[in-house]
Amino acid sequence: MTAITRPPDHPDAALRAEALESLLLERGLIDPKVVDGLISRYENDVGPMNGARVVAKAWTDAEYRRRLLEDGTAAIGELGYSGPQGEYIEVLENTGGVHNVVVCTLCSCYPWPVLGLPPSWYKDPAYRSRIVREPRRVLAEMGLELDDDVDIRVWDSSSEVRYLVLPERPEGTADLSEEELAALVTRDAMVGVGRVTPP
Amino acid sequence: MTAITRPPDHPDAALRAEALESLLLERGLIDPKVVDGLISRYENDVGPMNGARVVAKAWTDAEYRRRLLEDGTAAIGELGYSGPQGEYIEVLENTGGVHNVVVCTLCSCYPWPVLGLPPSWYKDPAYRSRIVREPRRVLAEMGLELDDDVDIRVWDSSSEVRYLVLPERPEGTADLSEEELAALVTRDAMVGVGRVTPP
Amino acid sequence: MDGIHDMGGTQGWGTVKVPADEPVFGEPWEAKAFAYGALSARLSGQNLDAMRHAIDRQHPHDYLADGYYGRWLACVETMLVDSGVLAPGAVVARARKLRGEDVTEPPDPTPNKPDYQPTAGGSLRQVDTPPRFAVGDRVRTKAHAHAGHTRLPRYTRSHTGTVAAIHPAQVLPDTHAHFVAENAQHVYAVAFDATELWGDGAEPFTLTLDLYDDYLEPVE
Amino acid sequence: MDGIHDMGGTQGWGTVKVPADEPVFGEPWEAKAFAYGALSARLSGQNLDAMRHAIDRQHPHDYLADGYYGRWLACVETMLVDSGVLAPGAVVARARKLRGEDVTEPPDPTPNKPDYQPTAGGSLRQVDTPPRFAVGDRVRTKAHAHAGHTRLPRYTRSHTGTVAAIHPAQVLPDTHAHFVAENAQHVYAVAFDATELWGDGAEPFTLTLDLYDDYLEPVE
Repeated sequence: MTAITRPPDHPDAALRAEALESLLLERGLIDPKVVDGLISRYENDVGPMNGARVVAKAWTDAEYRRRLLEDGTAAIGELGYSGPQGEYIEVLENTGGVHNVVVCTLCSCYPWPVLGLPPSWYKDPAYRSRIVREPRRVLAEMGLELDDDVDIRVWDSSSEVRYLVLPERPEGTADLSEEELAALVTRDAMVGVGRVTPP
Repeated sequence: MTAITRPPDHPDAALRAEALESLLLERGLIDPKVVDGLISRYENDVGPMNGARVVAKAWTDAEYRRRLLEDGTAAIGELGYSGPQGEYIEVLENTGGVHNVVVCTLCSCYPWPVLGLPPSWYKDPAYRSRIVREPRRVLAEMGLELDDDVDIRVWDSSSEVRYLVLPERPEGTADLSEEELAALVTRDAMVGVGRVTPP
Repeated sequence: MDGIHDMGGTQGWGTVKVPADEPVFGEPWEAKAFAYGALSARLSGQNLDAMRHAIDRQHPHDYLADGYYGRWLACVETMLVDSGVLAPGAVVARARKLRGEDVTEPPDPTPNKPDYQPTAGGSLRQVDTPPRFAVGDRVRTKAHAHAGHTRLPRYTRSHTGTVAAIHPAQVLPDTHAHFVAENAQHVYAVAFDATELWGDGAEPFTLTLDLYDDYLEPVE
Repeated sequence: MDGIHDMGGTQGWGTVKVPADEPVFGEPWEAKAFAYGALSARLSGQNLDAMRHAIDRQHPHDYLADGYYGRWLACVETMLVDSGVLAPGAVVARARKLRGEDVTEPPDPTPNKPDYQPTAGGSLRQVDTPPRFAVGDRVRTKAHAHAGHTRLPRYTRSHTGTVAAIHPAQVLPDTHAHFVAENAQHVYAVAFDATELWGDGAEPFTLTLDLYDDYLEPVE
């Protein structure tokens, strides 16, 4: 087999992006302010700190927790989080005996309003291929050792439903405020590849 | 996803081949004469001209044809062709109503003693993936249009059995010698992606 | 289609690499590719399912070599070309011009946006018929995929699972991606035992995925 | 294993490209890679099935990017490292040295050739038991693959076909590639109808492949 390569004149991605922008601008099809606004929004405003606030509130407000597990989209909306890739969000509750973990094997679907854009490992073939076949091993490789009797549930995001994992509240955090709790909650814990550790 | 790339210092294939050769020579593990002999053998002596002689003989010698279809390995061996990737060769007879075509979806198994080393397209993903799913379309794309009533049989070389297609003898070749016939027989016809055309 | 994007259960990819401190966008062009991707459905008159299918159709080598936002960049170009907004080759021609080459750029093509209007925003829809399956029902996934877009992964085909939940009805990606019909229908969370998917030696776990009514058959 | 090498029926690869006049080896290094590959089983104390498995295990990106003889080159290195003939990294270190860099090369490792002796040359064997199936029998392929080497392609698993011929018995690649056992057994040519493999819309044709006894179950 001859090696599969692109045409020798295939410009690199940075130059192709610039070329595409120039063509779209020239035709008046995009507004640079909209483009910059979108980028800034996902660089600064939409990220795992949103999900962390949802989780911290669920840990400190039993009634909110109930609503969150019953209708994730609505309860998340109460905190002002909604938008693309958040049309319908279901929240999966981790307990001592049940561990949920989320993937999208076909592309990289991810609940943007609460977690922002996905990290590289979530989009990489190794995670997408293996977490649905040997989750316990993959989680251990990622640093999360689960007891043998933990019931592992893997969720492949194959429709427009998006999943957020509600991690367990760590012990020794009874004195922490909702805000302090939110600072502990990691993206990895809300995808299900980590747990929240006490400060 | 970060782009998957090799380490930046990954030397190119030519240099790695040279490095490997140097390591093996230094340890006395390979004999340059054996290496050169192998290369020369497959560049000059083992190739589709061997299969072409088998086919031409089968076209002109009914008794040989019978033996060839009954025990391909032995009949091919009569002409002196044997060796690696030829431990057991089965010959598939194309007729007006039946068209055979050969592939190896898992690697690129190929009957070396009669056809030599496989061409690039036989090893490429497009052929290996598609010929077992839409053979009629692939054959047409490769220039072989088959009538709708032709029974297409695709052979995926998944064990150590190797397949050689015995193409139909073209019309108008009654006056040709065995040697002249052999000159007409192409590699593509013996894999089943082409037919033999009269001179 | 059975493309490289359908990665569930495939092997040979090595371990999961988790970079320590990762910016949202590794390079400025990735941020731009994201923004154009986010605007691509509007710019091309297409939709989210068509965008995913434009990614599915990338050559597997490029899919692996270019990374996530490389795939977005390519899919935006595919969508704009398919909809007759840009000519085939327009992006490469402009890129070569930008790096100083003397290039004749192709003229703009005839617009060719799909003749298609969504009946509502987003992917959720109301359907009047009751769900065909109830929670607890055993269902079997269909065996075969067509050459177009689908959200029934290869590793879950021809397998038997249990309906775990009924989700809101949604447009069917298989027809929506091709502007044929919204085909709104019920979607079920279906749970599969790991041994059903991977055989007796599998790690014990449950795999749940969301399947459109069209992908399912009842188990007698 | 369900690796990138298992290409039957996958989609997105484009059309078949047939170069006009192709030399046996495109580059001198390809000829060398071929020769070392042809000698690799002997040099490493391994076998042809192990060689195929060394190719299966290449990272999918490299498998696609490096071409056929690039895969041979990589598999020879894998086999020699696995057998303790060369140290991991020895080839790259030597390559860097050859291009003039000041590199410390790794010392040779402890030899680690597999504890394995073939019972005969080649892959064909005599077995004493009669074939389990006869020509015309309906058989079903197993559903699942293990993580090791196998010659049961993914596209033919869990499907029903008909025994078309009984071939000579052969060593089982699944165990032979791992030096566990030759496990010589009957091999059957099994014919599948295209619609069984690809659904009702399939082109009409017959697909035959050669399946080891271990891959098959009887159909009642």
